[in-house]
Amino acid sequence: MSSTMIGRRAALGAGVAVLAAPAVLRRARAQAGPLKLGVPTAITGTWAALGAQVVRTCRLWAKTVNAQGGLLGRQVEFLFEDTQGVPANCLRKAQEMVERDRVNILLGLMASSEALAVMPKLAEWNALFISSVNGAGSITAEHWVPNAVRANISGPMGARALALHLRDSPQTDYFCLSLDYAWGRSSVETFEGLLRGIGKRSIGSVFAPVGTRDYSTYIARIRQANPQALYIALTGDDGTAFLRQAAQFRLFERMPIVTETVDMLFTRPAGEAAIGLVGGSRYSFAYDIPANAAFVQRFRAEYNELPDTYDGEQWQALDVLMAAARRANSTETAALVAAMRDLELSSVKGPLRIRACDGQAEQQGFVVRVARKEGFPHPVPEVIRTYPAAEVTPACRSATFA
Amino acid sequence: MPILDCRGLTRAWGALRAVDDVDLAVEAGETCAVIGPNGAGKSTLFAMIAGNLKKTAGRVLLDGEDVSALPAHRIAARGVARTFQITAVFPGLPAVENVRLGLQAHDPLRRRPIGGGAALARGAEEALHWLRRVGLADRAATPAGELAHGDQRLLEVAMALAQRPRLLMLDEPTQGMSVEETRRTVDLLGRLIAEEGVTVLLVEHDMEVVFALAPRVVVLHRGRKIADGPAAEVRADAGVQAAYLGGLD
Amino acid sequence: MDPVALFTLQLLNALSLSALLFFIALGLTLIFGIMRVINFAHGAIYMLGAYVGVTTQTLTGSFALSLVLAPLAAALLGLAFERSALTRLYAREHSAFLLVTFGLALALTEAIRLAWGPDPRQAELPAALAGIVFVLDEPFPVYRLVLIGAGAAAALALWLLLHRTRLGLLMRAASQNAAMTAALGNDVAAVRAAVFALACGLAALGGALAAPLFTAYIGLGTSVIIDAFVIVMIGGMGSFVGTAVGSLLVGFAQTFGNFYFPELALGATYALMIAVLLLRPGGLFGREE
Amino acid sequence: MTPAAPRAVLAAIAVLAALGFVLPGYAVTLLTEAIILALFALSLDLLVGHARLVSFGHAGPWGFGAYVAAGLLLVLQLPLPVAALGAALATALVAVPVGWLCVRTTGVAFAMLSLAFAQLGYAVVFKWSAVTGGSDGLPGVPRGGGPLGLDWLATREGFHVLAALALAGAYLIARGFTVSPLGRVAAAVRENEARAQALGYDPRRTRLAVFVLSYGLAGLAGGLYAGFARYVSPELFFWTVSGHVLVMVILGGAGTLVGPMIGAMALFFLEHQLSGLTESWGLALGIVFILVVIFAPRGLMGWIEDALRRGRRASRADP
Amino acid sequence: MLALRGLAGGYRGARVLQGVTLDAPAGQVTAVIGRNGVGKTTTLRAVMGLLPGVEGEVTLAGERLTGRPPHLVARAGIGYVPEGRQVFPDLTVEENLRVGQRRPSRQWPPERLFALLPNLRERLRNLGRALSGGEQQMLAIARALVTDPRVLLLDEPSQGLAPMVVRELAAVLRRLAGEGVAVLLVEQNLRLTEAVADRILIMAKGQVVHEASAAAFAAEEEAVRHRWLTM
Repeated sequence: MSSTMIGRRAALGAGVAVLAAPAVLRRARAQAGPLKLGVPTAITGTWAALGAQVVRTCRLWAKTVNAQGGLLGRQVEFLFEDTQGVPANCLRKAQEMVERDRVNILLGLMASSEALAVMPKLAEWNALFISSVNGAGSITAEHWVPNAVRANISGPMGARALALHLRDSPQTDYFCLSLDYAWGRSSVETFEGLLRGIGKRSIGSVFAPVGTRDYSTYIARIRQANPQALYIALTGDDGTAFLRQAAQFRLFERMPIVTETVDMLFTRPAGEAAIGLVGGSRYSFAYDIPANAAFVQRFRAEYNELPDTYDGEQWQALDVLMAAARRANSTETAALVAAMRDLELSSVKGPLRIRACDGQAEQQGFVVRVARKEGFPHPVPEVIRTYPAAEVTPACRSATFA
Repeated sequence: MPILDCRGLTRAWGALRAVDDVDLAVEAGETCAVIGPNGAGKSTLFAMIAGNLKKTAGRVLLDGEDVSALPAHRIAARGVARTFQITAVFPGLPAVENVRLGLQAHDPLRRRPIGGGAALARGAEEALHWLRRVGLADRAATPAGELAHGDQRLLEVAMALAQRPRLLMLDEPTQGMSVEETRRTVDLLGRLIAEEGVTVLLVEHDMEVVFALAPRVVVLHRGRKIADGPAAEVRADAGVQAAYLGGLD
Repeated sequence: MDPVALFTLQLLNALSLSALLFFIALGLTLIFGIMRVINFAHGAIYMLGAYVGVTTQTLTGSFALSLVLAPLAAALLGLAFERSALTRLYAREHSAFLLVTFGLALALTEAIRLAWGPDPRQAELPAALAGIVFVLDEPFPVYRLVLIGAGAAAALALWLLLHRTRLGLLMRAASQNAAMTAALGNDVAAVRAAVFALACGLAALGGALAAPLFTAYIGLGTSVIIDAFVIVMIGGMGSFVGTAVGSLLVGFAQTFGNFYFPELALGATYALMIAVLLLRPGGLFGREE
Repeated sequence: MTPAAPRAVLAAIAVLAALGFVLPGYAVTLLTEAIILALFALSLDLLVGHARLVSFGHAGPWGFGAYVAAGLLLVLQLPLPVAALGAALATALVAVPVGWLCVRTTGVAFAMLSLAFAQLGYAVVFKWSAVTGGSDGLPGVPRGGGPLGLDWLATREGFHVLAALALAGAYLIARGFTVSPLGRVAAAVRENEARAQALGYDPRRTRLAVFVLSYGLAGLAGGLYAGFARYVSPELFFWTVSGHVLVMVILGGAGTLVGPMIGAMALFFLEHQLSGLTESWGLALGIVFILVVIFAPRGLMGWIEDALRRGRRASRADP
Repeated sequence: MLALRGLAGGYRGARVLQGVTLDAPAGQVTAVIGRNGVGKTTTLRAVMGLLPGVEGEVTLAGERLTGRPPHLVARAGIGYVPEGRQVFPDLTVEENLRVGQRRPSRQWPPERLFALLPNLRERLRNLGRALSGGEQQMLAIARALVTDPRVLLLDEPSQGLAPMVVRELAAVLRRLAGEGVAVLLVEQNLRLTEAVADRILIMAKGQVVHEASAAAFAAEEEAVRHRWLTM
C-alpha cells in the first residue's frame, strides 16, 4: 500500500511541478503589456540557417518599431521557439504560445508542412498566421483557411516570373531537376505547365531522394538528355551541393541553369560556381526600391551583413501586420483578419495587396542573375527583370496558371 | 520397441568426424550412460539427439517415429528433456519460475498471451513440490543465476523432471560439484530415477557417478562406439581403459 | 552522349561516392570489430571533420593541411571520449553504449552549431584539384578522381596498418579474442582507445574530403550515418573486406539505381540490406555472432 | 518484476487523466502528447526490455498506425476510438509478416532489420503521394467523436482522457502479457534461448508474439497521435524517431514497463522545457544522456527504486 | 618461482576456489590434476588476472602479481596456454606468434623455437583455424614461449590429442623444464602427467588436497586414483 501512496503523490507532484513552473514564470511576463508575436521557427535542425534569418529580422523589426513608439502605442515583443522544422513540434509550440502566452499572431513558420499542420487549428485558437516563408501553392488554394495570410511570394508565382522571362530566351528544350518532395515536385509541375504555355518544352525531369548529396549521377543523366537549358528547384544545402558539383562538371559551359529561386544562402557557399545562375527571386537586397534601400542600410548597420531572402520576406510580412493593425486600429484577431482584406501597402518589394479571396499578397515578380560585383566578397544577385503583380499572380484559390 | 533408437548417427566438421556412425538404442525404463574422454563426441551425440545440431548422416527414432528433422523444441515437446553440460538455467528468473516453465510446457494454457492466472498458480504449487524434491525449496524465490553452481545443476534436473519426460538426457549432471555434493546428487538422482520410473541417457566423466546410476554403459572414443554393455564388463575392458586414460604407449 | 562514355562516367561517379562512404563505414566497422558496439556519434564526427577542414582551409589557405588537422582534431576528441566515458561501459550492456553515443551525437551536433553558426561553410578547392580531365571526350572533375584515389589509398593504408604493423596485428587479435590478447602481455584497453581514435580520424578525414563537394553544414552527419550502417551490415560487422565491398555495393546501387530507377531509389538500399540480412544474418563477409 | 504495483501505476495514470481538468489548456495538450509518447515507449519496452530485442525501427509501427488512423478518420469518418483501435489491429496484422522475417535474427541484425523495414515504410509513404500526400503528409485529420454521445472525446479534455485510458489499457495488456504463460515463455527465451527450446518452446514464434503485440501497441500510440496532431507526415517513420523512443526506454529503465513510461515523459518535458529556455538545448540534453548512462546504469527507474528502498529503510529505522 | 597463497574466488554465485596454495619452482614441471570443475582452470585464470575479485596472493620470484591486469601479469613473465588453445583463428601462425612479442624473443629466437616445435615452421603462413588440434596446441605453446616467460601455465594441453602427439608434447615440456622454465601443468591425462611431472598436486573442491613427487605418486597411484580421480 505504501508504494501506491508514493506512486500517486510522486506522480501528482512531479506532473504539477514540471508543467506549472515555467508557465507561472511566463504568465507573469505575459500580463505586462507588450504585444506578443509568436515565432515558432527552426532554430536547430535542417532549416536552422533559414530560421536564423527569420529570428534576426524579427529582432531588428522590434528594435526599429519599439524605438518609434511601438505598434499602436504598444511595445512589440517576439517569442521565439525552436521547432526543428518538425510539424509536430511546431504545432505544440504554436499552441503553447497561443494558450499560455496569449499570442494571437503567428509568424515565421519554416517548412510548408509546419504551416499545413498549424493552419487547421487557427480558427479554434482564434489566431492569425502571416506566412513569410512557406511557398507551397496549396496554402492559398485547397488548404487555405480565412485566418491565414501569405505575405510572401509563393512557389508558383516565382516560377511564373521565371517562365515569363524565359519566353524571350532562345532555349526551347528544358530538363528539370528537383528534390523529391512536395515543394520540388509542385515547382517542377508548375514550371513544366508554364513552359508549355510559352511554346517550349520539358524533355525530361528527375527527382532526387531527399538527403541526396552526390548529384553526379543526375548530372550524367542531364548530360545524356542533352537539353538546351536546365531548371532546378533546389535550395539550401541541396542547392549548394548541386551548384558546386555542376560547376565541377562544367555543366554551366554546356547549358544555362535557371532556378526556381535564388537566395544567397545557397549561392554564397557555392562561391564562383553560382555565377551566371538565373532564377526567380523571392527577395533580394538588390531590388531598386527606396524602401528596400532603407531596409538594407538599416540591416547592414545592425548585422554588418546583406539581408537575404527570408530577411526581406519576413520584414515584408511584419510590414503587412503593421499596416493591418493600423487599418484596424486593433491587434485583435477578428479585426486584423478583416483589415487584411484588400489591404494595400508598400514594403521592401514594392507595392502589394492582400487578396480577400485567399489571403495571397499580390506582388511584383523578380528575376535575378548571380554575378560578380564590385564591393562584394562573393557573387551576388542582380535584378534583370521585374514583372507587375497582375502577370505573376495566379487566379484566386489556385496554384496554377491556366 | 526402444524409446530412443539412433541409427548410424554421424556428424562431420570438414574432415573431422566428431560422431562417426553411432548406433544407440535405449529401452523404456533403462538408464544408460555414455562415457568417453574429452573430445570423444558425447556432447555432439547429445546435441544431435536433442535436435540442436544437424546430422551429417543417420536417423533418430523416438518411439519408432523418425524425429531426425525436427527442431529442438519439437523434440522436447515429444517428451525428451535434458540438462546441459554448461549449466543452462534462466538466470534472471526465480528458481521456482524456472521449474514452473518446465511444467508449463505441457499445460494446455501454455500459449495464453494474457491471463492464465489459475494455471500459473497451479504450476507454481507443483514447481515448489519439485524444488522440494531436489532440496531447493528454501531457495524458491532466489534468481537462478544467484544459486550456487551445484544448486543450479540440481535446479536443471528439477526443470527437466518437471517436463515429465519419456526420455531424460543428463549431460554431466555432477560436473563442477564437490565430492560431497556429487555423492548427494548421485543419491538424489538414483532415488528420483527409480521413483519416477524415467528412462535416462546419461553422459558423465565421473565413473563413480556412472557406475552408481547406470547399469549399462556405452563408450565413445574419437567419435566411434567402442564398447556397449553391462557396466562391470565395460569397466574391465582393456581397450576402454587405454582409451579413457589416454596413452603414451 | 555515347553510351560507353556515359557508362564510364557513371562508373567513376559510383567509385567516387563509394570512396566517400568508405571512410565513414570503415571507422564504424573497426569500432564494432573490436568493441562489439555501434557508434552512433560517427556521423557527427564526420560532420566535425568537414567543419574543421573548411575552417583550416579558410584560415591557412591549405587544403592539404585541412586533411591533416581535421582527422587529428577528431581523433583527439575520440580519444578523450573513449578514455572518459566509453571505458566505463565495456562491461555493461550494449544499450548503454547506444545511449551514450547518441548523447555524444546530439551534444556534438549542437556544439558545432554553436561554434560555427547555422549557415553552411565552404572553401574553394586549390586550383590543381579544381580542374577537369576529359574521359572519352566528357569532362570529369579531377577532384573526383582524387577521391577515388584517396579511397583506394585509405583502403591500402588501412590494409597495411592491419597487416604490417604491430597495432594492426593487435587490433585483429583483440577483435578475435580480447582476453587472450591481454594474456599475451598486450594492453587491450590502449588498443581500444587507439581504434576509437583512429576510427574517428578516418570519419573526419572523410568529412574533410567531402566538404568541397557538399560544403560543411548541420545535418551532414545525419544524412550519411544510415548509409554507413547499411554498408557495415551488408559487408559484415567487423570485416574490412566486407566494408570495402559494402561501400562499393551501396555506392553503385545509389549511382546506378538513381539513374535507371529514380522512383525506387529511396528504398533500394534498405531492400538490399533486408535481403542480405535474411540470407546471411552476419553480412556478406561477417561471421554470425 | 517491477516493484511498482499495477495499482500504483493505474492510480498515477488516473492522476494524469484528472490533471486534464485542472491544468490550463496548453498544459493539458502537452500532457496528452506525453501520455501518447509514454504509450509508444511502453510498447517498445516489450521488445527491448521483456524480449531483449533491441528494435531500431519502432518508428515503423508508430508511423503506420498514424497513417492508418488518419485514413480511417479522413476517409471513413470513423469515431476516434474506433480509428485508434483499427490502427492497432492493422499494425499488428502487418507485424506478422514483418516480424516473421525480423525475429529470425537477434542482436544487431535484428536492430538493423527493424530499421530497414521502418525506412522502407518511410520510402513508401514518401513516394505514394496519391494516397499518403507524399512529403506534405495529410493535414486536417478530423478528430471525429462519433455517435453515442462520444463527441466529448474530440474535445481537449475528452481526448486527454481517451489517451490516458489507452495508456492504462495498454499498460494492463503489456503487464498482463509479461505475467501470462506466453509472456513468461518470452522471458525464458530472453534469459536462455537454448534452455527454453529444450523445454519445448519455439523461440522464434515466441519472439514473434512479442513483436506483434509490441507493434500493435505502437500502432495504437501512432493512431492516437494522428488524432492528437490532426496531421500525419512521413517524418513519423524516420529513423530519428526510432532512436528517440529507444532513448526514452533506456533512459527510463528497460524491462520495467513503468520506467519507459517515466522515461518518455521525462525526456519529452525535458526537451520541451530546455528548448524553450535555451537554443543549445541539444547540447545540454546530450550531456544529460551521457551522465545518466554513466551514473544511473539502470535508468531513471533504477534510480527511483534505489531512492524508494532508501526511503523505506529510513522509515523502518525511524519508528 | 611462482607461488600461490590462499587463492580464493570464482564467478557470479559460485565460489570455485577455496584457498589454493601451491608452488611452481623453476626448472620443474608441477602438475595439477583433478576432475572437471574442481577449479584447475579457474586457478590459472586467477593467476593471469582474468578473474575479477580474487582473494589471496600470487607472487612471481617474490614480486606480488595479485590485482594486476592480465597484460601486466604476462609482462612480468608468465606465459599462458589456455584451455582449448584459443589460437587466433583468423591470424596466420606467424601472426599468432607475433601477438605476444613486443620485442624479438631473446630466449626463443626462431631457430631455437622451430628446433623445439618443428611442425610450425612449414605452417607459418597458414591461418590458425586451418591447423590440426595438435598443431594448434604447439602453436599455443610457442606463442607463450616467445614472450620469454619464466613461468609457463598450461591448461589441459593433451585434450583431444592423439597419443603420438601427446608423446611429443611430453618431450617438449620436459625440455622446457630443462631450460629452467617453471612449468605449471593442469591436466586430466594421467599418462602425460606421470611422464613429465616432477611433482603432482591433486585438486578437489577448489583446494589442493594432495601433493607428491612423481615417484611417490606412481607408488600410491591406485589409492590416489580411487580416492580423488575415481577411475
